[in-house]
Amino acid sequence: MIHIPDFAHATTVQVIFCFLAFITVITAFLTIFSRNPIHSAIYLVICFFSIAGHYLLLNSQFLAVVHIIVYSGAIMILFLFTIMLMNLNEQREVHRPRITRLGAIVSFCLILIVLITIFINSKPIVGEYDSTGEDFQSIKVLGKILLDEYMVPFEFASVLLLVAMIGTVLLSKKEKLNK
Amino acid sequence: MNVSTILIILLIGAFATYFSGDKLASKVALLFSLVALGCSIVLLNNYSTGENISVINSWITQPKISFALNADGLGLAMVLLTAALTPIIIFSSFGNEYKNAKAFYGLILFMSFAMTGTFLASDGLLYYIFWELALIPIYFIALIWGNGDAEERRKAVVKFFIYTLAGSLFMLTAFIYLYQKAGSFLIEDLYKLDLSACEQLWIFLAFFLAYAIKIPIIPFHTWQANVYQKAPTVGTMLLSGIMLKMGLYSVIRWQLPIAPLAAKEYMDIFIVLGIAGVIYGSIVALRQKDLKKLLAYSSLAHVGLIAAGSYTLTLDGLRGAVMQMIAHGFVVVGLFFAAEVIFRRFETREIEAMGGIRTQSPKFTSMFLILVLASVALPSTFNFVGEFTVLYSLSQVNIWFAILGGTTIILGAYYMLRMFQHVMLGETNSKTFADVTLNEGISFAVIIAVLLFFGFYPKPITDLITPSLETILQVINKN
Amino acid sequence: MNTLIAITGLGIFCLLFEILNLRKAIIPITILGLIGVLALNFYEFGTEQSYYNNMVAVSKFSTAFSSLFIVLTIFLVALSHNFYQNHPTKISDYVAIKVFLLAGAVAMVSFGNLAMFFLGIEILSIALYVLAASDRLNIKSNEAGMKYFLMGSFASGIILFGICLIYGAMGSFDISEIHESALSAELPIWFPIGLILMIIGMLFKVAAVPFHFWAPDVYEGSPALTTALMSTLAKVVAIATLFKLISGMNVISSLENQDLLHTFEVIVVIISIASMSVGNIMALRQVNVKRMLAFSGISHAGFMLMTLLTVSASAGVLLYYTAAYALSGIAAFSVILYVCRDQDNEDITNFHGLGKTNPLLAAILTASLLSMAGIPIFSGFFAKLFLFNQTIQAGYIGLVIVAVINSIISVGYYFKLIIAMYSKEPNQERTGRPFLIYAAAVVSIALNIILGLFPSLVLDLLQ
Amino acid sequence: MDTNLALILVLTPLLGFLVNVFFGKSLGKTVSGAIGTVAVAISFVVSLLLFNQITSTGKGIEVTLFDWIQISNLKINLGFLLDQLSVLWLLFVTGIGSLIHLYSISYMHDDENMHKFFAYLNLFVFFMITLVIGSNLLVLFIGWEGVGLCSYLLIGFWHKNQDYNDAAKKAFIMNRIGDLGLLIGMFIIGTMFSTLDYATLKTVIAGATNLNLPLLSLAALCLFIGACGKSAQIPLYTWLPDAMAGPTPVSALIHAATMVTAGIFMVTRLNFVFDLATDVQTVIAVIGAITSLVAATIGLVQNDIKKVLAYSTVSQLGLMFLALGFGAYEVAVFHVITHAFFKACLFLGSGSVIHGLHGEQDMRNMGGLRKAMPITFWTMLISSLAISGVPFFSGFFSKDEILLTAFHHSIPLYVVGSVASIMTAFYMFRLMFLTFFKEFRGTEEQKHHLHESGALITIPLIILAILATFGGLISLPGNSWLNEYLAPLFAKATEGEHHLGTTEYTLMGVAVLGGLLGILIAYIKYFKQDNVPEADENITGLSKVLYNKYYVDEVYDAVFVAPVNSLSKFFRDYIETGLSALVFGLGKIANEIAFQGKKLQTGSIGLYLFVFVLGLCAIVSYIFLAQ
Amino acid sequence: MGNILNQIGIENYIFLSVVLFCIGIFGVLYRRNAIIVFMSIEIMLNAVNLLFVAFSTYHQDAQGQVFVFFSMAVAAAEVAVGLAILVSIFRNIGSISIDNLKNLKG
Repeated sequence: MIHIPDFAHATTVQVIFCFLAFITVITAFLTIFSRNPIHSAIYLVICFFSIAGHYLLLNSQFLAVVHIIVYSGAIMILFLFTIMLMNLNEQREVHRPRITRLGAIVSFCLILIVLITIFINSKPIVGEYDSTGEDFQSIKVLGKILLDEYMVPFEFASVLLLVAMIGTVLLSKKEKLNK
Repeated sequence: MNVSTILIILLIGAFATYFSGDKLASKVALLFSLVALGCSIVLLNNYSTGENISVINSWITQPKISFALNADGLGLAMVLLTAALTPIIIFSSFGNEYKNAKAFYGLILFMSFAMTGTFLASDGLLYYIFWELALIPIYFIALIWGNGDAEERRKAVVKFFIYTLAGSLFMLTAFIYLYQKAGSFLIEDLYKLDLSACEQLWIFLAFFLAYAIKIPIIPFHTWQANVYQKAPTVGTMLLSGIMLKMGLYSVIRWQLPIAPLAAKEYMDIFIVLGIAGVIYGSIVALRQKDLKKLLAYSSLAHVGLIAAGSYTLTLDGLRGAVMQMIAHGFVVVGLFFAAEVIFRRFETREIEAMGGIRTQSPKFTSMFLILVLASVALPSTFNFVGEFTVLYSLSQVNIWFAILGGTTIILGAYYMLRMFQHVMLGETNSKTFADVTLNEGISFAVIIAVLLFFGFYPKPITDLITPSLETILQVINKN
Repeated sequence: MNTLIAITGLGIFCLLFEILNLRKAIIPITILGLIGVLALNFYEFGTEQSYYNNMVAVSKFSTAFSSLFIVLTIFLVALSHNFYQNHPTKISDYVAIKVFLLAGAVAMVSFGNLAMFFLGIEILSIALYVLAASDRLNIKSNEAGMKYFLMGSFASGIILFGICLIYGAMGSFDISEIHESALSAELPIWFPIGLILMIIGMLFKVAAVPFHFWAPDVYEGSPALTTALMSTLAKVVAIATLFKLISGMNVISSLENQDLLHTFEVIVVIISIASMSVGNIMALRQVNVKRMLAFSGISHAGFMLMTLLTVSASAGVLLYYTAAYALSGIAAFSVILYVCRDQDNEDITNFHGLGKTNPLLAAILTASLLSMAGIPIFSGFFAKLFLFNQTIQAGYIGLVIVAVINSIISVGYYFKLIIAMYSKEPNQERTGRPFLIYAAAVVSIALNIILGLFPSLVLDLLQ
Repeated sequence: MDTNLALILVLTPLLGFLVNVFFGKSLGKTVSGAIGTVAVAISFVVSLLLFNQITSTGKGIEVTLFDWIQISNLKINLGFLLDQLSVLWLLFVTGIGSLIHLYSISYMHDDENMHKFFAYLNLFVFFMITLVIGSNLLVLFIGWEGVGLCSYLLIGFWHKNQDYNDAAKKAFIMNRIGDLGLLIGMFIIGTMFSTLDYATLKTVIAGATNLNLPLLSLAALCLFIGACGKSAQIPLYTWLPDAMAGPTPVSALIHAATMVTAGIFMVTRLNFVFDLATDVQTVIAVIGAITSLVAATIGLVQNDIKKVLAYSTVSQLGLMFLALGFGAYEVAVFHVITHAFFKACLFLGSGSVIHGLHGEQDMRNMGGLRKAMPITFWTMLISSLAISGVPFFSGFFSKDEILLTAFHHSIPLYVVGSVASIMTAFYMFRLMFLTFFKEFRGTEEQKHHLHESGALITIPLIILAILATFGGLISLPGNSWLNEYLAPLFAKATEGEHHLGTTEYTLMGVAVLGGLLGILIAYIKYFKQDNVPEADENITGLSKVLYNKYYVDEVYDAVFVAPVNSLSKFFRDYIETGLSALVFGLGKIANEIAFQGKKLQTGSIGLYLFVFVLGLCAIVSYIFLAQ
Repeated sequence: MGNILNQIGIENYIFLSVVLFCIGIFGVLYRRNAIIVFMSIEIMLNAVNLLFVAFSTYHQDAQGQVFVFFSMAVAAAEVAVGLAILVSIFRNIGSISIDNLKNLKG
């Protein structure tokens, strides 16, 4: 059951949500449709910001900040850097065959319809959402959970990053052959 | 001492042969095969004195699979066949030079090991394992040491392997199904099963596929002639002399007692298939140009009759079938050896290119002729005893079966004598043909002696196999 | 847990060796270290314990599979010596990545929390992306790495989405909590959807049809040792994890509660049949051995998926099957590595006449192929036997018949290779007898045969 | 004692065979011939002893050696039954056998493989004895097939000539067709009575009530088919003329005197079965009569001296079956014996002629041999008179009894038999005139070498001629020693015991006149008018049909042999390849699918992901939406 | 302050995420430029992250947000490795179009 917002009596939160959602979707599309990779990257940054806006809306400020730092600050820089490195600012993509585009659109529609239908058909969540009122998402709580309960995965994430690091080095390091 | 001794001897023999080097390999193999023969005779003696020579050990707990070897008269008869033919086959190959002989003879012994295991195993899965194991050595023997165009040979051999494997995998499925019902693979437990008619039919068919391909029964025989032709003669002997009998033996040991209702219900169909094989094989054999192919089709005809005899579900049918198996095993090995002897001298297997051998080699001619006559079941050879019994049992079922099956004695005589005439008789061939060497002669003489002795005095074998066949018949007729 | 820590430590040691300039010693020491880890793991066997808020849950299942992974890694590390001879400066990186990959693999079968699962699978995947692309000057390797990376990340996204939905339904990542609440009647539909998405993601990792397309291309393009790793270790890890997910989250009962079990089983049967058939039939016309083994791996994935129909009883069977498959895979790849070490491709023609030039290796390759084809006395046969037995017991006789037909087809291509080795003339000299390759091949095939002779050794571990 | 005698009887020829096979070559021709002859002669002596014993005690001797084949309801011993019938047969088998062996020492002396010849002959005698003295049908069958084998070996004795080999093969295969009939007959009898033993069988049948007569008739018919094969009756007679390819002693021994009478022996042996199957008896009589007529007509125009004799043999065998068909077993047996004497003599005589002419067999190239070979001439003349039924020679009595029996049962068959007899007289004397009278028509070379054969050849001829003359004494009309001797064998009262009345004497006269008429015509045509048969290409009209044996061989070839061969080719070329292609086809289909499937694997990530997404959608929608 | 979801509804977040996720999938399928494809994958991951946070709020539970951290770490690692592969491809063939990656097929 789609919960259609009542725009006439929309609360501020609802308006913000709609706005942010709109931005998110639009910029996501623009990311994909832009011919210039740099434009794509810019749109993606906007998209990330709007998602950070959602986080803020959900009252998880810390996550929003981290999100901005990691995605916009690190990952997108990496992207841009690579684009620059490869001198990809002009469109060099070969023309896509129609069948590819058709396939993409078909599968997009298909999966969207399937997933949406399933969720619509499912039982709606009844009743009020509880609010324990407890603090569950402050930095303090997050820190406690992350470093106490989730200590092992946290450490394990470091292994992940280590592997990624070694891997990147391995892929990029030049070596003297047949030493 | 129990039956596993033979298996151990053969297995050790296989490895010893491989590690003894190319020069010694053939002799070591012969030695071990003779030891195995001796061992099986000793075991036979022990068995007849009532000693328990069976083995049963737990092997895998879940699913429950046992290492169970059971030697009854039927099994021992087949083991003896294997143990007796293996040295003959090995000895007959002494005139040939094989490259990488150690592997060659090792594989022969290994195959002998697997076939012996098949005849002894009384646990369905163990039996299946031996059954499949026997396939691998012959595959390599035919592939590596075979003759003829390499590409053709590969095709023939791969077809053979896949075809037989296809059949046996369905048998495996049937075994697993039976295991679900019985909770054990042991043959006694499988015999006790009380299956519905429908289940029996499917199980019967699954077994039938495996055996029909192995035996082979038409129309599943298409691998046979090509493989016989392409394989080295030793391989052909192993295949036709012993391996075919695995299929026939299994029909009696496994297929009929486990699915008796289906066997009874559709008896006529399977008998007809067997007899159709007799007629078809004989007719096709008439116009074969290749000596080994001709013998292959003759084999098809003979095993068709044996299969028909087995499917009569009478004591006579089973007994005749077993005797005919043994007789056919010897005679076909002899015939293929004769083909090989000719090949050693003429370098050809084309019947057209032969002729006039009789003038040059009276000894060989006589022995070949005796084998030919045994093959057409002349009375006083063992083949006659078997064939007579089988035909008699067929006549009990339906006199027409006996008449149609009996055409084998006419058609068989036709194609065998025609072959004999073109191969051996006529004007002296321009090529010289040295008479048989001592080694070759010994192989022939042993085979002929066996055939003639049991031709006049089959009683030892009858006495050996009858009790176990009666037991099997009891299982078949239990309800 | 100790195993995991030890493995990670060992990985870091490997990196340190590079700094300490002990390259020569790195492989022996790693092997010794892994053997130590194996011993440690054996020591843990039989203890059911969870560590650190149930982040890592050690069970018989996890230790048994971890042992298998460690054994496979030992072989793969042993094979590295000759494979990376020309890359002395990178060898520590390669070895370290493999060890970390093992850590990821162990995490995947011993997770107690979906976070560990996710991180484990990512470590495994990322390590594999890197290894696939590691021959940086080879365009094929690059392409393989790229393809694997793109599709792998895509699948990771789907798995992540699945995890998210499960979290949405359960409010927890903890497996035991999920296991308990999976039977609750009031579950939102998110839970089954999440499950299915996760399963689909894992199906991609095990290369089941229709998510298999990456496998042949990536196997073919990757360096041979990486292919060995993917087709043995990675595949085994993926299927074990899939099994653990389904059994650990009580999926079957949960689906049954919601009347979805039947359709789920239909799906499993269809995917299983499709994987077997597509894998086997496609392999028939391949000339590249690695590619052929990729399709063979797809078909084996189909076989292994059959265990999902009888989750409660078939852990032992799955362990046996994976062990048999992986050991014969290791043996086969050892020979392939030897034969193709100086070649720029792995076409069948390279194997011509191997039976004459290197009879031992030819015999080993033959044995391993026969094992994969399911010929008795090799463990591959028993694996199929137990699997069929289990499946028939559950009543899927039709599926078994299809599997049987597929086994027959598979002989066709396995024997193509055997024929090439034995009945064609050798077209090249093959010199040198690298000890580690021979050792790996002999030991792995010996283990395979031992498993065949004494199946109860492994089969009864998880009963 | 009896066992030992029986074993000596059987095994001596076998021993002779073995010695000749293994040592014959080194022993030299004469020694090997002597060994062969002595071996048979010993058997003959033993037979005489046994005969003596039987006639004195009047009881048969049964010898059981050991169990042979076990079948659930049958137990078949390897045993011997020496009674009146078998001993009688033994006597002339071994007796004539010894003579022919003796004859062969000289006849085959030029052949390099003489030891083999004697080996085969000995083997033949061994099998023939087995056939005769076997105590049950299956032992008979050993001998039955064994003599067929020896026949095969001896017909193809000169194995370099493939035509001879073809003849040998044909003989063996046609015999085997009959053998199948015999086997089937055995099966039916075995099933019905659970025994194949003659003695038991006789008792069981005698004591049986509610016999399944149709089935028994079927068995009898099958047995008769067996007899047809062995004794060269229509439709299985064509092998016998071809069998003349073998050396002449072989023709004399196997294809005239002994082996071909095995069918009659078997029918006589099982008289108690055939007596119950009256329909089959009629069939036997009709077939016998037709065979005798057909063979006689063919014999009229043959030019090969041995072929004439061969068709004569077929014709005479037909007459014997005629008698059997009427249940007159002792009459048939009587004719078997007299026939053995005179036909062996004729064959040996022709052998002597051929020997003298160095292998010439065509009568058109003979003539005038009377002077050069007087002994041969006189012995053959006596035998010809005997076979033509000239009074007081042995053939007169036996043939007369057959015709008499026929007359009592069926006038048409009597007429057929009589016509055949007249023809017999004609062609025999045609043979005599062409061979021995007028001038020699061969080459000068041959003429120069014309001589009478040696003593080893003439002595057997003389002995046989004497037997052919006086052989009839054993069963004189009205006072038959033979009938009495054989009486214990037969269930029914003997048929051949006719009162000599007016009818009988009239018939006798008619027969004698008929015989003389035949001789007369031959005399006129070939002596007075000096006719010599035309060369092959000039033969026309009916003679051509006769000369070509009614084209039966060609018909058989077209109806049986050719279809089987073309069927074989068809199977080989189409069915086999078709079946093979079917199996390979499955593989090809799989390969083709693989080939098409490879195209799907394009290498494009887009496609792969597209399929991924499709699969995902399919699974998700199947699970969650398809309910 | 009550649960924010009372005003928006968890379904809307789910739909938003699904749409975003599907856009990501669409991008992967639609574009041939490897960089854009990477970005599309990032969009997919972000869609999931958003949902995690929404569910976290829904359950009033911090674990979901903690998981987002891991997810970010994974994303970072993947991007690093992916770009490294991309760079080496670019060095070899001078293009980053995934249409050029069709050597391995059949």
